[in-house]
Amino acid sequence: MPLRFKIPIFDVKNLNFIVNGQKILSNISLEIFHSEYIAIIGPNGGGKTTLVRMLLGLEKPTNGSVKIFGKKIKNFKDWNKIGFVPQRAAQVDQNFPATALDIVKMGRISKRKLFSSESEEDIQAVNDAMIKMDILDLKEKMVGTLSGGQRQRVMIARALASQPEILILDEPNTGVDTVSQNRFYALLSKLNKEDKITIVFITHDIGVIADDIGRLFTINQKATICNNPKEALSCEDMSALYGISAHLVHNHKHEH
Amino acid sequence: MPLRFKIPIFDVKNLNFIVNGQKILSNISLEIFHSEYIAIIGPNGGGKTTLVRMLLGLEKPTNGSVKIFGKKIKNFKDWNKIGFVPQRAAQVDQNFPATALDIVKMGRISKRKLFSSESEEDIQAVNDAMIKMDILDLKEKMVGTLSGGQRQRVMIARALASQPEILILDEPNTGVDTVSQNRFYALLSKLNKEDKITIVFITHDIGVIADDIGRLFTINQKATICNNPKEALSCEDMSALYGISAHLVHNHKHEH
Amino acid sequence: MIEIFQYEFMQRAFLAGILIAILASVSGTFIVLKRYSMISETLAHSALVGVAVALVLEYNPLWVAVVVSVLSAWLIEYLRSEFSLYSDAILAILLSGSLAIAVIIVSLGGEFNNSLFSYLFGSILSVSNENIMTIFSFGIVALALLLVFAKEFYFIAYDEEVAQISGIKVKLLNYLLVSIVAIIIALSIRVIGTLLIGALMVIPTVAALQFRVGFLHTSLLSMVFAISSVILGMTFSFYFSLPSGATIVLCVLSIFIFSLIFNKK
Amino acid sequence: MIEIFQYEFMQRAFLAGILIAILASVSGTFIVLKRYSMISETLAHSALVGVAVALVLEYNPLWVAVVVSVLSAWLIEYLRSEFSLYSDAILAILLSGSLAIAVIIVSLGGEFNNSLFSYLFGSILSVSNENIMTIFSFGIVALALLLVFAKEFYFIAYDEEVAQISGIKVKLLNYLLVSIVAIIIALSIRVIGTLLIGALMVIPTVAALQFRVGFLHTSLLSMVFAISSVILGMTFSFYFSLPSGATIVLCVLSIFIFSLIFNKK
Amino acid sequence: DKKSVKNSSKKTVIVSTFVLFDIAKYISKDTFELVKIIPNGVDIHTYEPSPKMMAKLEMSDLLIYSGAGLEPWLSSFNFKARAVGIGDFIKLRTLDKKSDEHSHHNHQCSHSAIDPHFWLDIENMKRATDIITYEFITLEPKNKELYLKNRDDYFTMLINLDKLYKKRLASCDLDMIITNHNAFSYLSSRYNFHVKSLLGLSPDNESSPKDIIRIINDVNNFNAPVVFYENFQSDKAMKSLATQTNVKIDSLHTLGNVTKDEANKNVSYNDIMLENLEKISEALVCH
Ligand SMILES: Nc1ncnc2c1ncn2[C@@H]1O[C@H](COP(=O)(O)OP(=O)(O)OP(=O)(O)O)[C@@H](O)[C@H]1O
Ligand SMILES: Nc1ncnc2c1ncn2[C@@H]1O[C@H](COP(=O)(O)OP(=O)(O)OP(=O)(O)O)[C@@H](O)[C@H]1O
Ligand SMILES: [Mg+2]
Ligand SMILES: [Mg+2]
Ligand SMILES: [Zn+2]
Repeated sequence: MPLRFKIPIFDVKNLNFIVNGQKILSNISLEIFHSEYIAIIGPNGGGKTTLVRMLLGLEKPTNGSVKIFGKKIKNFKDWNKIGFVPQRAAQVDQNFPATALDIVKMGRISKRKLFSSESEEDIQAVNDAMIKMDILDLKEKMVGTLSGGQRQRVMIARALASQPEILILDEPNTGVDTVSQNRFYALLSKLNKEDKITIVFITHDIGVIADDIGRLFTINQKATICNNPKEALSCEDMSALYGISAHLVHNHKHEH
Repeated sequence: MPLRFKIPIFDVKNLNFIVNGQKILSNISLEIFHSEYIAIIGPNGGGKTTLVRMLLGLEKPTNGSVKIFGKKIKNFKDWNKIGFVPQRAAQVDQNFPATALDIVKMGRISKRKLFSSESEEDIQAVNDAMIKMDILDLKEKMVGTLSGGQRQRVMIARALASQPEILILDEPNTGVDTVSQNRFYALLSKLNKEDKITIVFITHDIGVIADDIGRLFTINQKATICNNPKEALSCEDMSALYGISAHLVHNHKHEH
Repeated sequence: MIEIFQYEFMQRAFLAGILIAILASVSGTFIVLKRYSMISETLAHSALVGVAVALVLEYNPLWVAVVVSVLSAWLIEYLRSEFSLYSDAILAILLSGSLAIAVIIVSLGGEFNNSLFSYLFGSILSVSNENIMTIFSFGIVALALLLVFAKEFYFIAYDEEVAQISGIKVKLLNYLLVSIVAIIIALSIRVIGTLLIGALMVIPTVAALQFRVGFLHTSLLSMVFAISSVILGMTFSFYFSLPSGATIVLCVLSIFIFSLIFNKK
Repeated sequence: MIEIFQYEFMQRAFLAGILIAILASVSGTFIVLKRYSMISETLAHSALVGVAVALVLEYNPLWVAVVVSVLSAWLIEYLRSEFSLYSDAILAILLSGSLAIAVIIVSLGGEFNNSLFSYLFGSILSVSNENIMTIFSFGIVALALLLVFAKEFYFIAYDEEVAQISGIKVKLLNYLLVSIVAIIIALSIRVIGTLLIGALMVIPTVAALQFRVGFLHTSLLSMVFAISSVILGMTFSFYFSLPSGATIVLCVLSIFIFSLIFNKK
Repeated sequence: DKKSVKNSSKKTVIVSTFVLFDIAKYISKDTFELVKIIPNGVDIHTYEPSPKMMAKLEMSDLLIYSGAGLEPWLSSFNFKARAVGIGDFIKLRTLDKKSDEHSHHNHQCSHSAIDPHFWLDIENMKRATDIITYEFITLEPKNKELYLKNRDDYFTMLINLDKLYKKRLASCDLDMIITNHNAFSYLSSRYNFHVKSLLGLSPDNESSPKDIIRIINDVNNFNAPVVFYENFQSDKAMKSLATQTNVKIDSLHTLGNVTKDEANKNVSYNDIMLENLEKISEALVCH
């Protein structure tokens, strides 16, 4: 087993976050290792987004520490290993002069060396990402005119284009149509299994991906870490999390 | 049967919408009647949002006509009969000085007569709406600091507070956690059945509400109207709609 | 009575200052939220076009300035709502445009006995009873309209489309708001100067926003800030012999800085 | 050679105008997207503080103005990024603040042989060879930096947080951008006036945005618009005896209006 | 002790500009508490008063100001004491278009083109001196003799100045000077020369290419030795013109205000007018 497997990618210790005297996150410790597929669930306002933003240094914890690849965030430099789709990614200013292609290409900017122009590899990566998200036909459309779901797919494609080692997704597929969603789940699973990409995925749609994920974090101010997601999805645990009786896995009506 | 049942609330005839030479909506005709529960589905970019915006006069069709309660849109005055939650409702400027309560109260503004201040009824309606969406504890929180899902619930509460006769919802519950979503679906069904509120609901989550809805419109440039939703949800129709093989109703993994 | 009030001009200055502080801070909340913060700069320069035209045609500069400011405000609102341009960019464009037109009128229309720009500089110390009457009588109407439609303006600032679907006359109210603001500005610049009116519209509101409280409290805070800056500024300027307008601006600026530090998380 | 080029001052005006048109339109794209459209107004007034200080301390006004403008630009960027205030409100606040400080320095420091405000009015017709050399040598550096980091600036304008997570030095580049802009503005106001530099930064970009094309084409269009306005404006002002700066602004304004009408859906 | 009593019993007279101060000081000598509003070294066009100054103004016994739009901060002030706008009592010149004016007859209309620099005409100065003397006598009748005598002395100064101007400018090679703004129409019409100005009267005018070409041609055609800008105004446009045409550049004093240095040296109206005369006679190439 190579050494890198020993150092966690993210190493969170005793993280607390308090705003205006209100505890948002309470004493969270967790580790995320290379090529894991982790799902984060929890009720609205549970603190999922806040936690992920702290992992990425976008928000400062009240106390506790976050390390990336064993380094403190402020010393971490290899940001282009990380692809991130924030929760509010699709909020685009109507006038912003960007085609879908422009946006996906942004995924390559940090890979590019100073003064060098677009390489074959860049073009290839952008194209692949657009094919994966099925948005090749939107290439020349202005993002401001895209539908909500189309835009969300463009944002995911941008993150994929940077060919990250770690992909962090905060409810990336809200508003994406059902068929595309299923295709996206399959894609994530493939990226994780075949390309060994580490995936951290915040979602409310846990039932669908329960088979794919490795570990499940449930965040509701505190964190619970389940190494066996299927087991965790039993009604008892969930009702504790959401406060009422909940059927997460089996909550959809269907015909057989 | 009272007369009002005869006049459709929305009467759309031969609606076309073309932007930059591209057909977005093609020859759509449909009627929506009082106390119907209608779901609109379709792939991303299918034109669902565009159609609803035309129903509300927010976008002008290239040709074709839209009537509300038998009136042309520009002659229609009874806007406070309509509650609307747009797709991008949750895009809030971080600095906007509004608590969740302030936002929900906005639902009452158009009901209020000039010079009159908040009535008992207003307070009651606001409170009810907040209870329904389970956001009473967020009352005093600034919307800018709410989580994505919390904010979405505030937006729905604002529409409910106006006690509309017609509720138009464009993917209102994206990002809302699973438990709250289910509660919301139940609420819609109740509003429709008990209070006879007409509901037009754009969603990708059709499987879950298939039992509740009356009619289903599938929009992908053209409109298909199914009077028996369950039947429409067979794989054949859906694959035509989404272009690939699709399992809409039964697309979730689950245990039994 | 204390020394500062023994002069009639100081009494008038306090009165006019407080009147304008109330008007500016109440309308300012909506102005800031609609990203129209620079509107006073732009309308002041549009007023210059009015002054230039009035001087050429020998009309009363004040009223022509008011008319041109209102027209310019309508144009701003029209461009923003019909073309969904960035509101701050529209303001920048109209500012440049107005100034260019004023300069060209000056160059074509011949001579003016003084700097056109002197129109932009008023002094709160030389406010006349007549000025106060004008501001007061217009101010009451403006304030009444702002308060009656406050909730509507607030809803519109939050989300225009949803407000419209809720049956609010968004277009009408938008034009009403910019008209009120344009008149407040056009009447104020000659009396107290662009500097002061611009500062009193924006800074108290932005300071109040830092406290992250709901709408009502934000409005009240902003009014308190505006009025206290006027009172403090006038007092300082009196005892330290400083220009009054600039001193008031420094006071409201200090309140703003204090709000930032106080609310820094 | 045609008449218009037979005068050296016209040659210099064309040269300086085109140089500044390129600089202003390239930097202007980012400025407009970051909602900093009024930055030239604000920095011009900050420059006044520099001029006032320089006059009191008997330094060279130009360089003190450049330094104060850059400091003010940093303050703007600091307030925007650390306190997430509305950028247009920050500009309004700093404009008022700068002007108030300048007025107070003048009132305390006394003695100027020069109207402070005359600093804000340049004329493209009285550009000296020295001016052109200054603009050129700085302009090359500024343009190089803008072009090398264009993609980064663009990404940042689109989404700062995502850009930061992607490994772009957002903070550094933000400060770099406002510094470049501040220097361009401070150097230009004395030479061509606030009016012209403000108009050339904002209007061509907003006109180009109406065509709703991607980033590259928007930038190119905006540069084309800026350069052609300078050439057209200078020509008109020559043959119709109009003030040059204002005529250039009217030309770029006409291009803007044309873009609006042409792209109206 | 006695002195302070006497001091406080003095009535206060406020004047706005330097020229009025010069007259008032000369006429009243030390019989009034004399205050000049606009501080030395401040551009009169952009001045804003402080409350202390306005307080003095409100408590004063007499205010003398220029009028003609030079004191916008006075425009709507409610005066308690008597306030005299000199501009209301004298014939102000109106200007047509920029460049050459001249021939214009002196009528006072409300047209926008009023030139407020009336003090550059000796006749207007006499009129102003008369008005001020009359006001002083009304205010402090017991000093009537003193005021009349001082007025006569001041008149003598003005008359000498006038003679000197006429003499020095009698035979000159040129009949025009070139300036930035046309602030010198009073002087030029009285002593029969022209003012060619790049811009009109308004300090914020902007030039067109034709304006510049016109001035360049004038400089070249007439071999003008020097071009002027007004003190307190930007010298930038004229500097650029001077380098293009290879002529000297100098400043002409509009007497709107004086700098602190000049005030410390106690320069008077007479001194500055003499200095202006030197510069003008050089520009007109007088013998
Ligand atoms: N103003 C416009 N200019 C150009 N194209 C537009 C415009 N408005 C809508 N479109 C296009 O029309 C199509 C339909 O958009 P619409 O938002 O109605 O889709 P939707 O069905 O709501 O999709 P989603 O499920 O993603 O919300 C999209 O391809 C979009 O790009
Ligand atoms: N800056 C802040 N000030 C005040 N409260 C905050 C702030 N940031 C976050 N919160 C609060 O922290 C809680 C957690 O928010 P967060 O966005 O992390 O939730 P979430 O788990 O991502 O929810 P969702 O599923 O709705 O996205 C919310 O109640 C929110 O109001
Ligand atoms: Mg979240
Ligand atoms: Mg949609
Ligand atoms: Zn003057």
